[in-house]
Amino acid sequence: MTAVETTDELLSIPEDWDPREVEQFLYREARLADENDYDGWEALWTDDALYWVPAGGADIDPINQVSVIYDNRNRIATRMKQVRTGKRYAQAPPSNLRRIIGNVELLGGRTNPSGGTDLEVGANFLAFESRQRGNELWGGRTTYRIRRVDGEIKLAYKKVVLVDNDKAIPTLAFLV
Amino acid sequence: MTAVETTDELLSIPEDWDPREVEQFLYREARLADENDYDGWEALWTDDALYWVPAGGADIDPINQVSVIYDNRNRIATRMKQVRTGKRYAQAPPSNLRRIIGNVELLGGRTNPSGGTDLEVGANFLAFESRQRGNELWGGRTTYRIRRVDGEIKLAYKKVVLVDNDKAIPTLAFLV
Amino acid sequence: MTAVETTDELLSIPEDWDPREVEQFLYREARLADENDYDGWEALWTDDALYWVPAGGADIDPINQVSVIYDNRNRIATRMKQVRTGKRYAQAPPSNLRRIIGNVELLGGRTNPSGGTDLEVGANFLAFESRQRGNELWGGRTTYRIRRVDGEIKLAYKKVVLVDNDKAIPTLAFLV
Amino acid sequence: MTAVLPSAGIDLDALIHRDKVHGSLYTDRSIFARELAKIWYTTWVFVGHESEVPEPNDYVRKRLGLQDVVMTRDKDGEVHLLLNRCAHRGNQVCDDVKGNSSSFRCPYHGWTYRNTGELLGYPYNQGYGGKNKLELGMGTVPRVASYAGFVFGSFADQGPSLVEHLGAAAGEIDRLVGLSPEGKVELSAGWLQHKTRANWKLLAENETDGYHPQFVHGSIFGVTGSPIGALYSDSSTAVTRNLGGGHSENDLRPEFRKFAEPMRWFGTTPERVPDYVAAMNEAHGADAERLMIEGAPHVMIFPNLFIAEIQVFNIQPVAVGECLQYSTAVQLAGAAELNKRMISQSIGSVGPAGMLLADDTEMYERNQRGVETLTPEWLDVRRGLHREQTDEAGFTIGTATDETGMRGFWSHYKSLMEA
Amino acid sequence: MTAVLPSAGIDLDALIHRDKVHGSLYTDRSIFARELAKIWYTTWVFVGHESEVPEPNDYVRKRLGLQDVVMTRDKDGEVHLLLNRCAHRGNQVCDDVKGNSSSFRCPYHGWTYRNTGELLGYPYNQGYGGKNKLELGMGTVPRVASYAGFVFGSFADQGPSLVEHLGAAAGEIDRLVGLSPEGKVELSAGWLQHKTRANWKLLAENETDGYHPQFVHGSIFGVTGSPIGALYSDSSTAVTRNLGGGHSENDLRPEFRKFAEPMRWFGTTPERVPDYVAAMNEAHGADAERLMIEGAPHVMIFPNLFIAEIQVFNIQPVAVGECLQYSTAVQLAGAAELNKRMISQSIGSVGPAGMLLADDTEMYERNQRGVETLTPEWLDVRRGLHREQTDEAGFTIGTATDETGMRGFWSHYKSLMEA
Amino acid sequence: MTAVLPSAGIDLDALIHRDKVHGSLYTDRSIFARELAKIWYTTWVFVGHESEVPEPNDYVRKRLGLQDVVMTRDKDGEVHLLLNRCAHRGNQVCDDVKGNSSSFRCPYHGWTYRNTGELLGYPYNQGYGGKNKLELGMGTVPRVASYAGFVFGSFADQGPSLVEHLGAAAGEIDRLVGLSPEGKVELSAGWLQHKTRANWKLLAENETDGYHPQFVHGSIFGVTGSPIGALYSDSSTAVTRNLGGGHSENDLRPEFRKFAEPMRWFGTTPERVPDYVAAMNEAHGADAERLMIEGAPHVMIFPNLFIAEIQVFNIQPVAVGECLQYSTAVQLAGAAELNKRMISQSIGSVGPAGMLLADDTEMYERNQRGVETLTPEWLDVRRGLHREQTDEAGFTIGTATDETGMRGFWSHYKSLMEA
Ligand code: FES
Ligand code: FES
Ligand code: FES
Ligand SMILES: [Fe+3]
Ligand SMILES: [Fe+3]
Ligand SMILES: [Fe+3]
Repeated sequence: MTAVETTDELLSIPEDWDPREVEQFLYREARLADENDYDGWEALWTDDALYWVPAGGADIDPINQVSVIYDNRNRIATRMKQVRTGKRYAQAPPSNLRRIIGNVELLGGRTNPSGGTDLEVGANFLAFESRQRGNELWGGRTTYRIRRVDGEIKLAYKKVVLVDNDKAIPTLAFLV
Repeated sequence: MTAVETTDELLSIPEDWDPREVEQFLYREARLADENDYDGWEALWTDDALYWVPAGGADIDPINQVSVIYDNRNRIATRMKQVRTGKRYAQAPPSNLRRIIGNVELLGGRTNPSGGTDLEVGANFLAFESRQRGNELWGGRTTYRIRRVDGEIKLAYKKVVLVDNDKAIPTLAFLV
Repeated sequence: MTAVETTDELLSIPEDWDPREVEQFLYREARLADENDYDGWEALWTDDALYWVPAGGADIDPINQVSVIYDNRNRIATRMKQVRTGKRYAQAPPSNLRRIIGNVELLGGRTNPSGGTDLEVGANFLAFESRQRGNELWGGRTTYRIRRVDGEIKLAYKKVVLVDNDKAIPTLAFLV
Repeated sequence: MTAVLPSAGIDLDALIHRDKVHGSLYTDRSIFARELAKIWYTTWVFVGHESEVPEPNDYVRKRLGLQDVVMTRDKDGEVHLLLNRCAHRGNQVCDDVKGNSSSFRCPYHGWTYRNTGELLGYPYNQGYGGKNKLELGMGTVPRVASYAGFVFGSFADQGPSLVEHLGAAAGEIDRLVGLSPEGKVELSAGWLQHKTRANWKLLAENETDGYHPQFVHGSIFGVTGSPIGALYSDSSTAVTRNLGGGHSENDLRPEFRKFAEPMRWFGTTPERVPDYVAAMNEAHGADAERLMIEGAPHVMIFPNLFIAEIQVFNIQPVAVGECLQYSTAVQLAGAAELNKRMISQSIGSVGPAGMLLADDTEMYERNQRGVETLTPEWLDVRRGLHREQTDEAGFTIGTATDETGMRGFWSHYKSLMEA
Repeated sequence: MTAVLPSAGIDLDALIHRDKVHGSLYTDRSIFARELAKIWYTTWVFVGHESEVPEPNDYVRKRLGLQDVVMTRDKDGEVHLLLNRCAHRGNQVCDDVKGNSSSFRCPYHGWTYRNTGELLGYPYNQGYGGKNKLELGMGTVPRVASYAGFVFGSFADQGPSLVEHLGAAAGEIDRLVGLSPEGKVELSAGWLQHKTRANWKLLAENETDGYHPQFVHGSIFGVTGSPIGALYSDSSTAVTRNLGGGHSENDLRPEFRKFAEPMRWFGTTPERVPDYVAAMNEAHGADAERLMIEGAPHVMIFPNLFIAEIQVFNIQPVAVGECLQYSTAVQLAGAAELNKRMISQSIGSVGPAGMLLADDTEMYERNQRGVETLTPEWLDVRRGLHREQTDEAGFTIGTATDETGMRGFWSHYKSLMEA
Repeated sequence: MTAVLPSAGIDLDALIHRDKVHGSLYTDRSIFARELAKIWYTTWVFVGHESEVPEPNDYVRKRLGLQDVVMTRDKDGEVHLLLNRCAHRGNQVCDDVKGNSSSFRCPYHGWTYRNTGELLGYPYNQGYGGKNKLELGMGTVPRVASYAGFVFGSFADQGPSLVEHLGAAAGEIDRLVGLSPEGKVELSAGWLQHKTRANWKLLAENETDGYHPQFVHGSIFGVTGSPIGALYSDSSTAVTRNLGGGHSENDLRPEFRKFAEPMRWFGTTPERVPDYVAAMNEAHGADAERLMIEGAPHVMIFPNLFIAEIQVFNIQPVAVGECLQYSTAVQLAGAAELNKRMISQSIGSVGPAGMLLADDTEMYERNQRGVETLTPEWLDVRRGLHREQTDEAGFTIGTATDETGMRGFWSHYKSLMEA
């Protein structure tokens, strides 16, 4: 992934993407996450999925440095299985939360493993989480890569850079 | 209302609604509320208005359970009359606040009392309120039902589910 | 400026502005500010730029009352020069932050010094800032005036009214 | 684990006078710590209502002082108050706000407890020499008692009984119950939770302060043409009564008796609620009319139960400058015509957005800021002192707007704090 | 309701030396509590300026220590400082930040007060035996005095007069006033409010610290080619003066006298402000040129008034680790050519986004984090101690970069804290 | 500037028993203040690893107790721990999280320090009588020592050496190092930072609590079919060992020896990591197989270093009810086949989103809420007390699920707190 991060250059925005359609997809992804709809959320991902929440900066090397989350499709599945047990105590009871996805920009194209071109989208977010521990505000920058698979929009890549990822953060067990 | 909440099924999205027009209406409603424009805000409502802020969950029975707000058109009018006196101390002086309405999605249609179909819209919000008491961040999920009346968009239903409505919350006297 | 604020009436929305194009410009301006891209951000401004953050209310007289920021193009340049030295300690190290620009509304037209008509746009914002001092949430109302110069959109005016600008606020050294 | 009791440093005689009380009573942390020990963790404190756990094995999370308490009904129907803490290593045992279960399981090491608090089992019991080797149950509130379904808890093993604690205030609860044709009150409508940045005593004092409504609530009285304002005016014949034991009431009956109109207290007429009237006559016979004329009580029961006609409040402290208000609507068994309206009216009046309580709460928070001011150092409670009388039952009474209730509050408060 | 005065446990001799002070002075809550009692609620503290309440019955909300104070001008023109707390039950009386009113009304029970603090009336007065039965006014700051319109308050009934308190610092205010052809300064441009997470003393010490500007403000001096940096260099002939009473100044006149250029202090020339120069000559005759050459003072008046040439700062404490900076632009009566520019320059320099003060404030907050560190335990104030001199007026002086001002601050601080 | 040491008011004999400890140990501020003085600022505390500053003049910001510390490697390769505070007026000297520099410059007045803490220079030195007149360096942690690259600091000038402090726990670090064919461990993968609203001791006790995994981590063990759960069951032959000095371990070797499968401890086989196996055989000869069978240690080194097989944790306190967990992946020199997977596995397991640690942390925070409850007042640590044994080396041992480690923690804790 780092390779992709650092060397691949951003291609021009691929055709056939309606900005509103993209926004609606991001809003749906956010709603599924807010509502802890694990099945619906997991179904959004492609097989070559990458879900990344770096720590200590935006552009660390995820292979040689620790991240908060660095899940491939397999680990996403494991994460979902764990929380579905109802005994993933960091989310049992689950967080109440709502997030706002804002400043959505279509950034360009990225060549994907299957040789196609994914659409790269940037957005900012603020998520307001409520647990017995207290209320917590989360915020940062999200980079998405999306792709059409059999006519459906799928999520191939989601990188969430928390504004304060250089500091200690509380447990982050909801779907960010 | 619970009936509506629980049994009525959501119809397909009615024709003739431009998503941007809907967003602009929600932004205007938010601006009137942010700026304590009581006349302008009250004028948005239909006669069968329902303004609901549930407590202790999203889908309580508002007839047999207490809510934070459960106003029909009459009570909305009373609430506005009270605050206009300038002696509604919980809002005198009024809050300074601004909110962001995000992730707007057209969800479907709802049959309304007059047999027509209202457009149901979902959105998230974050509201930043400043009072002498301190600054307060509010967040949650809003479900709107809107309708065209004599060519104007009107608000028939607004349900605001606060993220932390299962906890004690401070005085909520601004128009949420 | 106060004159403009108070007496000039708002003209109808000038032609040839696509709301999405306007939003994208605001998002870009926000991103350049979030990422401390001083060159990119400074380049957005027109020569008759005005960057205003009032204190103690929204509509004070900036000539006879103190504001948090009241920069003409020259002072914007000075501000950028200072921060580029790397020794503007209030921003060295720089803040980590991301903001959301929401509820974007095209409000109308404003006659500009060169006789043309600028587009006036209103929006709300929430900015989440992280520094060693701690995390800070900023929010308020922004009024923009934009103009096409040689085919490029430029920023002629930006007024940021913080929700709590009637209270003491911490150091505000990032580009708000 | 409350702070060590500050026995020294607090001279209550210097702070509490007959006609004024000192501002530090609302701002001093050591006084708050002492209140926890001497009041909240000693006397009878209102926790909830039996109707919140109607079925065997029902439970609901509650608060008592700073304590996270689970109110349970065991399989035999008895109500218990469990402290929500595992006896092993202190983990929180119960997550859910409410539910139905005969036992609770701690997630940390799987210990299980019966809903009476008794330890049921612990995994890998050989680590303790086998089954039933441990005498470690969940903590419980040692004394639990209820009156007309209102559940109170006391952390004192002994002391006055609940009935002794309630004293004359019990009669006010009886009045409320009397308005149910079935003689039964239910608090089944859930609770609004209102975070209040003020010391709890500012609320307790305000509840029977008949001096403030015309001013604080004038905005809503005016636009609704409510007759309530008049009940708290100079010309009102209503009475403020010190019921003893820190309890007090605004007795509005003199006003309602003047009009002698059944159901006026609820803003309606017998014609509009015929079934209810019939059921009341059925239940109370000759006495029904009086009950329907006199209406519901307005009573503050020390330290934290406030019955405001059709609403019930549960006040709990958080810190010296913060407390919580829980409020709900009264539901009267056998009064279907009244109950939904009581909920609707309560929603309009109380809670964080209530058209009455949001303004009271604004006053509490303004007061809290005020009492942190250097001078004047005192809060005045002399109003009506010179015209206080003793009623036929021997209670001290004042007029509708007098601070008789506050004086009663403070004399009892002082006796507990000095105990 | 401040915490009980910690008389024991603080040995100031051990904490305050001639050449260093202990870090706990900036972090210890009991020391902060003592400062409130012995400094903020005893000595003369700057509150505001008469020009903020120009008309009879004008008022403006202010802060004095932790107190919410209303500065009023009564109908006869006298200025009062009222504590914003109702004498009845402690509610906050005044909401608005500023306004014009001869009286205030408390919302809780409608008591009214004249803008002198005197109780005007209370509703339903029979509850107190009729009208005028109560001696309950709003609290007031017992001593209020002003100098050249700068309003100070002291909570001590007696003690040094304001003029005695100001001592030699009064002359610096006179210098500022002397720059107005009409001999009148106004603070009518509003105040920026800057929340600062640092102990207030770090600010007071920094204000006449001539050692930091070249380093902290190098970024802005460099890009603007400002000559100010040179005033605070090794080669500068400017003087740091301990004015006594905790007051100190950076006296830049030696530098300006060298150049002997009128208005250089303000970065302009007589040609550019002809009307002002004419008015000054008119007003001051032969002395005008000297005044225009020497410019405005840079003086820190203990404990909280800082006049930085064209800006005025009001520092108020919030907690041991937090304080507030209020800043505004000086307005000189009869100096239209200067006033708008003073506002514009102030906006650029001070407040939360100021190109100077935001960086000073960053230093304060970095310092606060630093002083919480275990070692070294001391803050050094020895700079220039070996080269201190006594000027013709008998004041101790150091060079432009010496810590002479801080040493003056600490000796006065110690005397007040030990009193 | 820590609070004055509360010598009185804490009776540790009353709070710490052999079979239970009192809840106030986790909630009382004065106990926390004493812990800072007697433990965090006295004994050896883990700070970081030499591999974080591999090159001369590398530095990295660290935390020791509440202190902001800069770990530097000087030009000669020696490691230092500097307190990040300027000796002049207390400003924060170093901003960056890490970097390479032979010196640091304070922004306030430009003083410069060598990366050993020594004062290099100060501008305008005549203010101090010239160059080299000041003996003011940055504060340093008086004793710094490392073991296998693990850097510890002690604020006590004298006392036990690091090796004495580590005692038998050193052998566990040796085991970890033994898994590197080059005998070298590196902590070069950065640190996750996890804010935890719980007292630090709840973490220290949990680290070798073999009783909780089956319950707290059942969700992940179940879905991944992990064999780890079985290691912490009743039937496990693993041992909980009190290593003395407050250190303890879960010794899983008995289980791995049963299977006698090299690399099973890491969930792989020799075939899959041939280069590593070859290198180990090369390095350790006959002993290699044993090492690869027995795997990595699971040891809690008092007070704040936890080595969990392939992860390392650094625990630091923030307040009585809050602490920080820093966690990273072990990197073994010469084990390329293992290192990336160790990072990947660690990311999955630890940190704020870790599928193991997020659940442990939920327990810590639930516990913290629980220990604030009135009753029961005690946390139980008796588990396995009746079946404790002494192993051949003389250490007290219990079964896999016994609280032997906690008892060791508390006896050492008590000895330090009473010192
Ligand atoms: S803490 Fe509850 S079972 Fe161990
Ligand atoms: S508190 Fe002000 S009138 Fe009662
Ligand atoms: S505080 Fe560091 S140089 Fe002055
Ligand atoms: Fe009221
Ligand atoms: Fe400065
Ligand atoms: Fe664990």
